[in-house]
Amino acid sequence: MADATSLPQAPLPPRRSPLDAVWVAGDYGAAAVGGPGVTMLRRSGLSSVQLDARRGTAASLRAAVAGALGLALPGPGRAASGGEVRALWLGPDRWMLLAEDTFALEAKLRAAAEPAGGVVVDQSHGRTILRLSGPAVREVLAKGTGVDLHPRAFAEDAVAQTGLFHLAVTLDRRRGTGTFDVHGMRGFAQSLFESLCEAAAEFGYRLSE
Amino acid sequence: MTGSDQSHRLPTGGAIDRRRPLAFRFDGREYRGYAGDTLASALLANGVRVVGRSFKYHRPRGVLTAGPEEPNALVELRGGARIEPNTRATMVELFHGLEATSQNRWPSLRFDALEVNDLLSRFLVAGFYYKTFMGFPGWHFWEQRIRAAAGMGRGTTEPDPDGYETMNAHCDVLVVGGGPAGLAAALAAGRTGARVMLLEETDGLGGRLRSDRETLNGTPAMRWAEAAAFELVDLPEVTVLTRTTGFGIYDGNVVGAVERVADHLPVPPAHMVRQRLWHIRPRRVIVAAGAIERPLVFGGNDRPGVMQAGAVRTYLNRYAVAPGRQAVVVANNDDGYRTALDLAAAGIHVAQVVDTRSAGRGEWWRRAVDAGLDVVDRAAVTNAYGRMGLVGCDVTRLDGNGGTAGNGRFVPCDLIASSGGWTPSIHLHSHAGGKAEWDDAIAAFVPGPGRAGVTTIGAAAGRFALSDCLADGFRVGAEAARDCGFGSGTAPDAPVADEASVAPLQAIWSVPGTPGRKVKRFVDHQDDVTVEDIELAHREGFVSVEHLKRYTTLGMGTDQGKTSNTAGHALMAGLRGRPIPAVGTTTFRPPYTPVAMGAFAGRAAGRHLAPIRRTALHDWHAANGVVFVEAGPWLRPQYYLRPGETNSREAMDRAITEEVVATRTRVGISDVSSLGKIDVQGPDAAEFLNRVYCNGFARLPVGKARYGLMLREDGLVDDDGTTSRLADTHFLMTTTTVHAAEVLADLEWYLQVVWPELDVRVSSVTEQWAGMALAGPRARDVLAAALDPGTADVSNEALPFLGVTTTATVRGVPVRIFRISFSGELGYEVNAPADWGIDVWEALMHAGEPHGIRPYGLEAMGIMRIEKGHVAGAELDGRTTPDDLGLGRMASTAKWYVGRGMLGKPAYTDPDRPKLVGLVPVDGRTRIRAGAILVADPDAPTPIPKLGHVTSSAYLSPTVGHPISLALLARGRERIGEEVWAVFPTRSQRIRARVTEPCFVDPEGEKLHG
Amino acid sequence: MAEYSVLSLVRNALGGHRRWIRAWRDPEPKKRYDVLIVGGGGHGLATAYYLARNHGITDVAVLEKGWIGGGNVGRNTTIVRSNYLLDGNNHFYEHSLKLWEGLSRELNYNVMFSQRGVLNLAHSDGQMDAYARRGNAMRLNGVDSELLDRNGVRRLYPYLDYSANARFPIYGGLLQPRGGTARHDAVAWGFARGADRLGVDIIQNCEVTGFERSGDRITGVQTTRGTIGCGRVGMAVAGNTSRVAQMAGLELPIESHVLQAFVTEPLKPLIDGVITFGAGHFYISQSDKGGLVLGGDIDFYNSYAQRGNLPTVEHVMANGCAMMPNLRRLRILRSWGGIMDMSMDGSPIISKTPIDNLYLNAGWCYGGFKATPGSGWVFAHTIAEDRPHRFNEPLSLGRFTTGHLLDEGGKGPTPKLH
Amino acid sequence: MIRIPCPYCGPRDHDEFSYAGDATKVRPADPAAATPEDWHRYVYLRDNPRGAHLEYWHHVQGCRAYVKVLRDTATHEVLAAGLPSDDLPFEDLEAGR
Repeated sequence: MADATSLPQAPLPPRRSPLDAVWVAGDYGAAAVGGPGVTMLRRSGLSSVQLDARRGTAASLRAAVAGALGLALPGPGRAASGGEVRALWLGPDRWMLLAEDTFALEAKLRAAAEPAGGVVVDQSHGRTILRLSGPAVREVLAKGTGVDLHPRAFAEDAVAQTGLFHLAVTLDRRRGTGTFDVHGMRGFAQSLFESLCEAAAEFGYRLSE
Repeated sequence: MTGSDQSHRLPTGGAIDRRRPLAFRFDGREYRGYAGDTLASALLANGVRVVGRSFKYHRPRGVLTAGPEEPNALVELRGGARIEPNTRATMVELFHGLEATSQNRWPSLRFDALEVNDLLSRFLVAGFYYKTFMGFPGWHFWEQRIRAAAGMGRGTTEPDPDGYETMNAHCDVLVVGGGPAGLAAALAAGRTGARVMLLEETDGLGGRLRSDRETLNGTPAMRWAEAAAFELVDLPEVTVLTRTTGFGIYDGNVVGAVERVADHLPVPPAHMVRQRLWHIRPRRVIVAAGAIERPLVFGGNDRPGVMQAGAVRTYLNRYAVAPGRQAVVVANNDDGYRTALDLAAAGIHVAQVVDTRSAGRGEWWRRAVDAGLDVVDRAAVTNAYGRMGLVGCDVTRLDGNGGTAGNGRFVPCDLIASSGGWTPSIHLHSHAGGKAEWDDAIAAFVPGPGRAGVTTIGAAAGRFALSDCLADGFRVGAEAARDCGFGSGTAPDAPVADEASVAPLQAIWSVPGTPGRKVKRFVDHQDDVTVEDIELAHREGFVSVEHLKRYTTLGMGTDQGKTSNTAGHALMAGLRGRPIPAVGTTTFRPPYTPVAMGAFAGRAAGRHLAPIRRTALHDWHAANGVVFVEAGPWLRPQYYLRPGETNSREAMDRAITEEVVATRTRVGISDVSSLGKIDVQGPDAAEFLNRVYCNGFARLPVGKARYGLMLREDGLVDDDGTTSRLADTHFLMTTTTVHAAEVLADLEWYLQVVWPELDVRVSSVTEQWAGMALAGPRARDVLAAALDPGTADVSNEALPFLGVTTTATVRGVPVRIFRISFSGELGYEVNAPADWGIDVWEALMHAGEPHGIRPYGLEAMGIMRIEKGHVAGAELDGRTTPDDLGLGRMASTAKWYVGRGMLGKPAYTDPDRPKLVGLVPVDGRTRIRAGAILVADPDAPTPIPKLGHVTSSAYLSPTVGHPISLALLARGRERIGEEVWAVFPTRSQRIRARVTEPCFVDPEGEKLHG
Repeated sequence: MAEYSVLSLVRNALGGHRRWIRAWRDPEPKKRYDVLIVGGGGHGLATAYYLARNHGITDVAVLEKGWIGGGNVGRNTTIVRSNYLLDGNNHFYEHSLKLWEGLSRELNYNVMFSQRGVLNLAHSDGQMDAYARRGNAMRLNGVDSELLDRNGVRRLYPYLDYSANARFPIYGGLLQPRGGTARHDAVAWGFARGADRLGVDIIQNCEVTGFERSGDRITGVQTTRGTIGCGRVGMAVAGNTSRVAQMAGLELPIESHVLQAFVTEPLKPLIDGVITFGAGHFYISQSDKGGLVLGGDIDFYNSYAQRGNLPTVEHVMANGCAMMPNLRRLRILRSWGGIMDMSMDGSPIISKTPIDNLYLNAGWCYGGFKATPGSGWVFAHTIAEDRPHRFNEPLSLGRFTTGHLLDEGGKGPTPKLH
Repeated sequence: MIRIPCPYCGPRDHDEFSYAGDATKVRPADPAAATPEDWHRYVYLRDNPRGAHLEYWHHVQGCRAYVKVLRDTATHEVLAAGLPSDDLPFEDLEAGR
């Protein structure tokens, strides 16, 4: 965070999720033979740090990030993992980097990327990430997005910025069958969650802790 | 009408499940049918002949067709909140307990008072209403009666209890239509591994093979269709959707389709939607939508018992229903013979086979004659009799010149199977901008040149022979897959159809009447358009197909002219002496068949019409007595009730007043998270802001905030907000809640398109930060107490007005503090990372407890900003200049910025323009509401000249003790101290108002700086 | 010449309707006319009618590229109202509304003008304030308007969504009782027949392909049926305005956008008046034939295709079903698209142009149909007198230069937002 | 649905984008030197062709790039797409039509 010159010393309160009021673990919707069609879990407490390359600095920024994080910034429509960090392509000269820590990733990026022309913006609290897996995930997502999610068109590590139930999201196709991370705006998290639940109800879905 | 014991069910045959009888009701009477029936087939099986009444003349009508083109057999299906008016009985799958009611009749189907229209029909010709009803008592009087007589089924005023949803799909090859051509295409494409989707409107695949007795290599063709269906289901990349209508092709060849998920069930089971709307994005579209049979146009051709020949075969073969006991078949093509042979095979007496052609004696004729049928050619049915059901018809020789030869012979019958040829369903081709070309051989339009990627095949392309349909399908399916990179494009071998050769059709667009009898010859059954109506339209000059349609209502019914347009247009062409293609056809628009509004709306219903945006502090508000209000997508606190208090006007007024008083006298806190926050970074950031704001930002010091005003390119005010310099090349811009998205898009526009040379990156951080405005004389004390010791100095010296600090923490949470104020009080805006927003808010509340802190909502905020004369949405209405708002001095003359080029327009500098002022009631107590108009003389004759209007108002300013308002008033600044009238005629109010400065509280800003 | 009446209808019925004659003639174009009106839509035909009726100018031809009434006059949702906020618009539309009130008798053609009331719903305090201002401004202009609270709306239309489930609750509404609907085709045909009876030539299938100029004047119009000389030219071609203007060398503050409209299957009377949803573009009424006629927003991009796209369809239907949850099972029968000449401030232009004898009638955005008689009236005046009528003075082309904009929504020069 | 080939994201439905209008309009490069007439032409006047139209679409729900699109306003067919700095073959298409 930011602008504080040194990292805070006091113990931080636990981070709240915008879904705290509505998320009750359990099985919902139609009872499906062989388990729920979709399992959803919240990926809370992550660092999501946006990294932009300033004009003409993309190459030096890639090198700097590769050096500091051991990660090659991916090209359009792709994600890449390196060490503990996952990078998603967000737009021209823009990536989202994710790690399971609180401030460390941002600090690392500021140190490594800013001198190389990177612009670092912490978005950790602004985005809510849901992980969806299960046999019906593609069908559920297809109810809300016009992006082709067929493996031929959207393979592992594919990333799309798109609309999902009319909300701007990032879809990150993870390794493993039918696993997607859905990043949405915090303020719309509950609406997105409700839409996903409704869409998944016919297949049965599980909210896991 | 015979009994309810399926009197007309054939003893054997059909694709119905005789082990599953289903009870249903029509007009309150109980009947039985079988699983696999449609409502139409089940009614026919029970000998029900009259099913509905026509639109205009209320003539009794029976089932005409067996498909989506049905113009007559329309019913109200189900009831109550689930009522579906105008439902085609031919498309309703029978289910147990089905309820249907006939419509457009009163008091009953059998005795309909408005059948008087049929007697008056000579007055009620096409367009009669344009020529009358102009005088006393006026149109409105007549309109009430006409409206009641018109319409068809009844809608409901109850909300629909069922759900709908949208589904997106992608594929290589989409095939629309699951008949022989479509099946072949899907097979050929699917076998290559391409992603294939096949849409079929009915409940099963096979198309006309389900209705006809055709064979392939000597075995029933339906067997081939069943095998094809099994193979398709096994192909992993093939999706078959039955009960799904491809209703339209849109741009980019995106196909809209509606899947009737639960319409064949009494009610949708839990978690199941009623219908699902598909957006399919195929790389290739193959349209195999088949063809629709045309009725022959002869006298009384609408009598219950007159039926399309193809439909008769469907009822016989697929549903094992005898649509009559004694049949006459009349046709201008070989389908008459085919139908007659099927009737005979089903044991139904064929009284007469009538061929209107002079040259129809081909192989099918021979078969009919060989079967011992009584065939007459060069003749026609000239009139049909039987009001509530056909009793017979006249069969008359034709003279070959459009007239009759000799007198008609009466033939008793209760069924006439009629065929006027087939019209290819070129709707989807036409949706995609494809042209139509006239084909004389089949007397119909066929697809001409069309859009790339869309191919129409089989009967939809005018190729009716089964062998042609299969060949088309296999060839085009394989080619489409190849175009998408799958397979070689070589068509699989097609099975061989056992087909008789077909004698050519001879078009006959209307049959002359029986000599000496008045007849009504219906071209459009549903809207009661007759041959005479078309002649009248021609006489009056309504000769283009568009005029014809609009004047006579030809093709305007729920069937959209599927059975009537070709004949109607051909008749007009004949009257005009022009070839049919020169007269043309109307353009088809989606939907192909009517689609429920709910299906289009999908899940965007009720609460889900639009997503709801909640602030990071939402859960706290919800737990602490808030009343939320919709503010665009956001839910924001409007005001807070006391614990346990119920909401009421009084509670609201008291809450708002308390919130204002607390903030003005002690301290208040409000959620401002929804304000747009944009992170602006880069070496050129200051220059960039200098260009987008009308006031200067280049020299804003680090650690300072400034109020900025943004104009549109047309010089009018767009948005405002404070922007802070966090570091030399790093700014944080704030925007109004409503314009946040737009402003970001504009900034991106300027950086990407207009000034790409500027090295600046912008991103929204609205969601990252929870925003809290802490305001009031005790705000500093509260803030200081809440901060973790030693993390920031918020004294007036260290953090003066417009100061910014980013070092502070609260409960360990790093926060940004901006000393800015919307309320005019000593104020701070505290931004905290959203996941800790509630923790920081609670820390501030806790620190504020000793000072009597109150959370305040939008209402209190609104009152306080009006007290300060700060502009907001009602003043920033897209029509005001900076000067109008008293902000003219902000517009720099030292630099160029967006909008400056327009500011010199004469109208913008007109001294008479309305300017921002304050208003108070002269009586000291009457509220001057927003929306009141300011005038000099409320008693002037209309139109009364207007001086301006009231933009915002506070019913009571607790601070000044009386109501206050803001207004835009012509020459307002010169009128300060004067009085004007504020009138509110829609509430019959006029209030004497004194014009004041717009700022009512602390005009010097001492509180702000204190 | 056949006068339409109950009597003539009965007389003709007894004669088998064989004596009816063409509603308007089908003449060959003459070599020259005093006034050529380009565009045989409602506005062009009304202009020709009032040129003849009000100004005695009968040497007039209306040139229509297809069939008269085939454009927007036959492709709208038939709503007529004058509930405008800004004086420049309000006075003009009210003039038009007054003409509507006598139009059927004036034209001896039943245009089925039905004053069933137009209600705009409000969904926030801010919107109520804006409607109050509009309603008050209308009243001061002598125009009818009623401000309804939530209960007032509920009394009129009990079946709207007043439940807690409504995403945008209904706060109230602004009602103009004199607003309503009319039979759109009849308007074109009635004006055509009326103009024809006064001597105007209506020339169909005659597309304008160019203008012949002499200095700042137009001397003739090139068409697919030959060149036709003229004294003055009036242009009323709606969505095609930019194209025709370009032939005359004019660039205009106009973009063409597609607006879709829809009709459901016919129903027994369900909705009495016209209702508009305030939380999103949606409006609905029921035709005399029984179909619910509904529409929404434009498709947001420049278009000359009389064809829109699914997202807009879905948006319109979602708004409609949100306002009236009982609509969901009703089926859309037909859709169509009209090409809207969207002006840069959302208000029309009836004006002289930089070319001496060329007059412009354009920029109608959504509002063209209701304006038909008023537009024809003041445009005829502008052409006949070579100066605007007082009702179209504010609607000049020059306002974009001077800044006297008529921006009802305050949306600025972004046509897709109007 | 118009399918717009975003240079970054590939073909996407047009409702992911926000239409940003005529791309042939160029803002006066030197605002100080621009006349009121220049501003008028930039802000208000539009060629508004039937046929090939060069326009911007903002990929708001996607990568947030402004995409330059050459689209036929009569058929809605997308003829070419690129970045704002790209020269799309506008003249060629005009001539070929």
